[in-house]
Amino acid sequence: MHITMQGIYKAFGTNQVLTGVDFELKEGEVHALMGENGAGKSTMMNVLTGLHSLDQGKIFVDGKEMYFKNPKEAEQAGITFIHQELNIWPEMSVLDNMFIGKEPKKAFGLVDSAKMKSLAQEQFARLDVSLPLDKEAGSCSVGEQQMIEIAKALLTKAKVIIMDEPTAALTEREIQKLFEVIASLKKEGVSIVYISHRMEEIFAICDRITVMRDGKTVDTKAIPETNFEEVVRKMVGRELTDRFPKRDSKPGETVFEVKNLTGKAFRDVSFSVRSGEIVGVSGLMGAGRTEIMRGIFGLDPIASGEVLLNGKKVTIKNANQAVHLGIGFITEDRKDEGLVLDFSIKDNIALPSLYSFAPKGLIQEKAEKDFVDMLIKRLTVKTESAETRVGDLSGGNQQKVVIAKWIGIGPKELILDEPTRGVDVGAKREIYQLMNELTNRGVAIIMVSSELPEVLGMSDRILVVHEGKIAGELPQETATQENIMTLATGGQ
Amino acid sequence: MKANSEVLQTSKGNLLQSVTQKLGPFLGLLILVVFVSVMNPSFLEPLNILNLLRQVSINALIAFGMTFVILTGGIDLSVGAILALSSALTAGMIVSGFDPMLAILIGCLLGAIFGAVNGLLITKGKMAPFIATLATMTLFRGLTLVYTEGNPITGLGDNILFQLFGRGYFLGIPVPAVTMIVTFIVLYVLLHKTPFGRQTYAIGGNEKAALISGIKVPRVKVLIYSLSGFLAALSGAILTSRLNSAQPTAGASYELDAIAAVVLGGTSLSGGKGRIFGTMIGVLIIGVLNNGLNLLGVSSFYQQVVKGIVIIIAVLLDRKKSA
Amino acid sequence: MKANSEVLQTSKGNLLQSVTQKLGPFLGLLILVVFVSVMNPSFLEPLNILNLLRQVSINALIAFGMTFVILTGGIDLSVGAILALSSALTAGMIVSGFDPMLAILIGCLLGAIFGAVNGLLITKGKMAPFIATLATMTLFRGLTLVYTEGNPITGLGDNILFQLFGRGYFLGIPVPAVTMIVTFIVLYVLLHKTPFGRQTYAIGGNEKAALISGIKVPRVKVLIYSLSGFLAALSGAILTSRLNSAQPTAGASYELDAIAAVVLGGTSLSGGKGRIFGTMIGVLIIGVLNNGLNLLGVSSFYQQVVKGIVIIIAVLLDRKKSA
Amino acid sequence: SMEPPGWAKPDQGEKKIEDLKIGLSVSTLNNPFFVSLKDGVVKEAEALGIEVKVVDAQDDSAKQINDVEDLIQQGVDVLLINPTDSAAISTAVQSANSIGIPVITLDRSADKGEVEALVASDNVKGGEMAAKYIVQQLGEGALVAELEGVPGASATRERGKGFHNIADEKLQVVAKQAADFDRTKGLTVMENIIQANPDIKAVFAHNDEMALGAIEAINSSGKEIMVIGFDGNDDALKAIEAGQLEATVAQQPDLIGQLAVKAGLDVVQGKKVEENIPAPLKLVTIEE
Ligand SMILES: Nc1ncnc2c1ncn2[C@@H]1O[C@H](COP(=O)(O)OP(=O)(O)OP(=O)(O)O)[C@@H](O)[C@H]1O
Ligand SMILES: Nc1ncnc2c1ncn2[C@@H]1O[C@H](COP(=O)(O)OP(=O)(O)OP(=O)(O)O)[C@@H](O)[C@H]1O
Ligand SMILES: [Mg+2]
Ligand SMILES: [Mg+2]
Repeated sequence: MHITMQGIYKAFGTNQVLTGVDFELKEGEVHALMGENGAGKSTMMNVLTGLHSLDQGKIFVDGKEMYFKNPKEAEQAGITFIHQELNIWPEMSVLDNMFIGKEPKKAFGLVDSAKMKSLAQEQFARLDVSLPLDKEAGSCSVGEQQMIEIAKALLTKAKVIIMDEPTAALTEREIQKLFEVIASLKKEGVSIVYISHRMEEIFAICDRITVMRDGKTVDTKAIPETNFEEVVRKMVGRELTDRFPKRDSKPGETVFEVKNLTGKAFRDVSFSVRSGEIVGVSGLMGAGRTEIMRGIFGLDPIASGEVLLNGKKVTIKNANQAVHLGIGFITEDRKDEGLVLDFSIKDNIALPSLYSFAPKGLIQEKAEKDFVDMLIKRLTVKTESAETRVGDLSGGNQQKVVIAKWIGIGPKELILDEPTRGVDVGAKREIYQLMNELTNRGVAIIMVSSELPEVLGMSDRILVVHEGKIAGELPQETATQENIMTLATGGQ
Repeated sequence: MKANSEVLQTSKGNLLQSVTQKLGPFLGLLILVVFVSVMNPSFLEPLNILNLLRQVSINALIAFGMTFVILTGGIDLSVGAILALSSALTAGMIVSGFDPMLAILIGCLLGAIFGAVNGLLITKGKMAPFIATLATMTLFRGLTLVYTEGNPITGLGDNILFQLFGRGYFLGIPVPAVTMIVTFIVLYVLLHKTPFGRQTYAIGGNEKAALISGIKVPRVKVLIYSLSGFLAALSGAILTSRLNSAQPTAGASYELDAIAAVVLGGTSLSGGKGRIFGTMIGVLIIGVLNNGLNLLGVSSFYQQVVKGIVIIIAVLLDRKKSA
Repeated sequence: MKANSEVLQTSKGNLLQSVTQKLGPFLGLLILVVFVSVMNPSFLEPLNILNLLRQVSINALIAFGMTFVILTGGIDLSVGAILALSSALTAGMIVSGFDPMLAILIGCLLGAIFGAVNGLLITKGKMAPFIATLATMTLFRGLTLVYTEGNPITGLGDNILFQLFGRGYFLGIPVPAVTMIVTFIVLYVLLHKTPFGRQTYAIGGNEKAALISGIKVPRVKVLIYSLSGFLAALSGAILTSRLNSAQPTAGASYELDAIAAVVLGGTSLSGGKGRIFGTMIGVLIIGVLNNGLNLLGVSSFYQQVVKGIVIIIAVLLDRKKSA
Repeated sequence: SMEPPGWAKPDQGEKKIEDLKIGLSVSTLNNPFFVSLKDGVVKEAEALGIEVKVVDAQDDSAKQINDVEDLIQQGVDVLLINPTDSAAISTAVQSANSIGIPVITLDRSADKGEVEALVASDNVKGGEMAAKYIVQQLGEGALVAELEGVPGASATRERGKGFHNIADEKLQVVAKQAADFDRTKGLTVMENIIQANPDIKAVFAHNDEMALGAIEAINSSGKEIMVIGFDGNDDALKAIEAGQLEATVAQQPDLIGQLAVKAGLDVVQGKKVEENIPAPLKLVTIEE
């Protein structure tokens, strides 16, 4: 299938998002789409597949002018979209999730469950996923959910598959598997639009790349004819020197320590973090890293073990206690757990430190506003005012608001779970810089991340989690992708 | 967005939980039945069981429709009012000479139309189901009073089919109970074996995702509210036949009994989760409670106290965890 | 998880929308007032306005509490029953010789405790607010009947303060209206100027995020349901004084009027969004409607029809878009 | 203060008889009995060429007080109130008194305040009539059941009281359940009562609606149980003719309405009226 989009315009209310983008997808190619958060990548694909109507512009499919009225129509025509935001029904089984809206039918319009099972198994085998089909999707980890979505897309026998950040929640092994599948799809003549913020991936699997900025196409090039620096420059409109800013903080005393922590999904976890140190936590999808952090923060019950802060034993039974002790937790899913999307930036940032603005019971709005404005400035959140609704910000800026909110409590210890998931290169670098700034001021940081380059680039020490246990610890100097992966997969 | 703290934790003992979740309401019913029959053995007499089945059939039909509505994450407060309005209109048609069975059919279709009004207010009008059906409840009740002028409609003649419809027996089983069972089977298949049923769950589980997956969400919703209206009207027809008249105030607060039955049956008010079989159990729990408390001669004042407490205990046992 | 199709689209004319959203309910009220006074100028007579203020005060107090509850994404169906129960207990205390004002105070505290029961069922018991308060509604109603044996409690003596409480005037304004205005101011500050208010919104906006931000979600919720119970009991005390007796069936379906007022005031039933000022407007809309329709001599049957339609139109105009 | 401020009081001008306005506040219009009562008032007033304003409290005492205020606001010259509850209406009567509008109550009394006249049939007596009739038909000691109205409603209390005055001594009341004046509930509650007490011989229902529901239950149980209702509405009379309902304590709601209008007119014209104006009650059986 061959698709051309010409001069596409799209506005949401007064927000002009697409201002004349052009895009061309050839048959059997893997076409990368890159751009900063909010550049309009997802929107453009939503316009193509009929989820949003376009204001202006033309779309040609195989040379014929064609506009889809809704995603279903696009899918019937052979265009499948794996959305950035997972479309999961948490209460339904994995199997049901894969067939909603396209159930195979048998006599009398009844659903053919047997056929569903065999079709699903076929795709899972192809992706090397071993998930029970009757498991509730909501109890799968984000990564597993992503694999369900990919399998679901493969079921449609599409001629074009759009993948919007498919690897954001995946770890190395799944990513490799996905790349194999993409390669075989390509051989079958399927075209793929690949949206990602991860440079390595783009250069590993794509044939051509289109870079967008501020709702316009900046350039389209064949991958061999361009390079990392050029792409970044075109995306952010300026030169970005190094991806990972230099760390020069000197770790001090041990601030934070856990001993023999055991919970539902992890056992015997012990580690410590010193002031000014960044400890990276790596592991495979579903290894239990998030669960450990939730346990520490008092969100999940702990069976045994202890937590020490500044050498003193503390009990954390709920998030409130954790916050009072000066621990901050930036969760992996900012929309679901990190932000009140309908709140303004100000209200979100002030949320965990509300009482400090209300010494006499009433909130002192001036003090609150000054404080928030200061944080917005320091974290360079791109916004017109502190009153902007957080839900209207781009992903990177939302992430900065979450971080600002926790900086606001004056933390001794910050837990960052996937801090740069879905964040563009520019914003990513700013977040790294922030982390450095924090450690320079003595904050201890635990950074859970599935992006190996990030773990390697930012951590002072690396813990590797395998099946709920700490499989090993690597100092920054000797850590490599290979030895992390060995530990993560249970090897020695 | 709504979520209880428990969503943040993970389920302890998944297996145990899934077993109690499936058997929970059933166990509750069993305990209740054993208790009532020990206290008053006449509870188990065949005639009482048949009575019980006939008594629950009205709430059952309404609760079946409510199950679909609640599965989509909605609620329908207007069912009692639809019951009254369609029952009055049906009776009016019979009095003015329509064939009673035809009148019932038309009445049910009118019920479906009233339900569709709810559906349209919710989908096209983007009103919250609670407030949309609260408003139409007031509206339909008002229309019923206007139409009947506050008087019951009587003189429905002696068409035997019509009388059988609410009062007769078929193969020894009360006809309303037969209607209930047939409806249950049809709806069970619809909910669990057809794409429509899956779409119902999908809308309740994640409406945005359902929309993206190409489900015609507004259409499905309108159909579901129509179904709810249809079933309310059907139970209204049974009531009309049983009472041999249409009462202007019929069905008052039936919506609450139906909702209670659905929830007792383990269906989550936040949508996407639940089973119509559970609703049947929930209906029976409420029916046994009403029937049993009367049999035990519990004063009507204490009946309400007991009912409130039983609902609380049953739901707590079932550990419903939806917001 | 719940989301309407509109979430996928964006709001056209954000500014226009935010203006109509703030003024919407107020405009509705204005149109209604102008219409009624043109049809019957006696509507605007001072005595009628004073009457109106007194008439709305009961619904207003309940609706204020309901605003907090709904902002957290919950609902409280038991307010009418709490009103009846605490009013009966208060009257019982007065009859048995307590100082009436002390009895009112204790009654309100009991109301808060009943509310706390709701809050605990919802937080500790993890019950859905709808079903928890539906069950306690039945329970509290039953307890009221048990306590009063179905009889109104009379013989409340002639303590002048007690009589003034529901029937008197203060500086020419009916005392219930004064109570309402003072309560409004206190709650306005609580909701918009204190951490507690902000936390209320946060819980309704995203409960998980609120929890992770260190908000003691269960505690805030229990307090809010207690507040709702307290205010229901307070309005019960006003009613007791107005009726010079406690009625066992008092407050029936007051919850629905209160919810309607909150929604008419622009607060979203899915939580996190809304204002208590809007609720005041919503209360006035319903009050003007009741008072105006009586003044215009509309028959009570048609009154319900009109009320249903006005609610639908008002909400549609306000384009509430919550599921 | 207990009085509205002076500036807010309406001025009361003198009026001619033709310009009189009657205000009627009914407890509920969802019940044929009160519909007839209202019709009685409206017809009588029409015949006299007087305007009537009707408001319906929907069985809510608080709403009724508001309704009365609204009627006063419309400048009615006499108030006919059919209270939802005798105690609860007192303050409304008092506020009418304070403005000088005469009040006549229908069907139920008011505990406090000045009422010119009460037009009512005696519910307590009616309950006694029903019990006596059962004793007369079945002899002393017969097993009977009682279907009560809405718990707490005054008709429930008074009819029950009258019934028990006699029945407690001469009959055995083995079952007593609320069916809320509702035909549907009358049906299901009766089914359950029969199940629990198969030997009952008679049932007294606090109104005809419940009695008619009970008859449906009795018919399908195949038992012989005598049903006595209360009110005497059209359906009940038809059922008596058909031999299904044994008897009903018939009230004459339209007559109550007529009498009230007459009394109201008399009061306004300064004539004296009886404090208690009885509307005859009579036991209707198949013989009559
Ligand atoms: N439904 C919507 N309503 C209003 N604004 C929207 C909507 N969807 C997207 N936007 C806005 O459009 C802009 C582009 O968003 P889009 O999601 O297309 O960016 P993106 O390039 O995919 O970014 P990311 O890398 O963060 O996914 C953003 O400013 C966003 O806030
Ligand atoms: N809500 C839940 N209910 C039940 N099981 C869960 C839930 N969330 C996660 N799990 C399971 O717990 C295990 C650990 O998941 P966790 O999210 O901690 O992994 P992770 O290492 O953080 O991986 P990811 O990169 O996917 O976030 C997985 O097997 C997952 O399926
Ligand atoms: Mg995107
Ligand atoms: Mg994780």
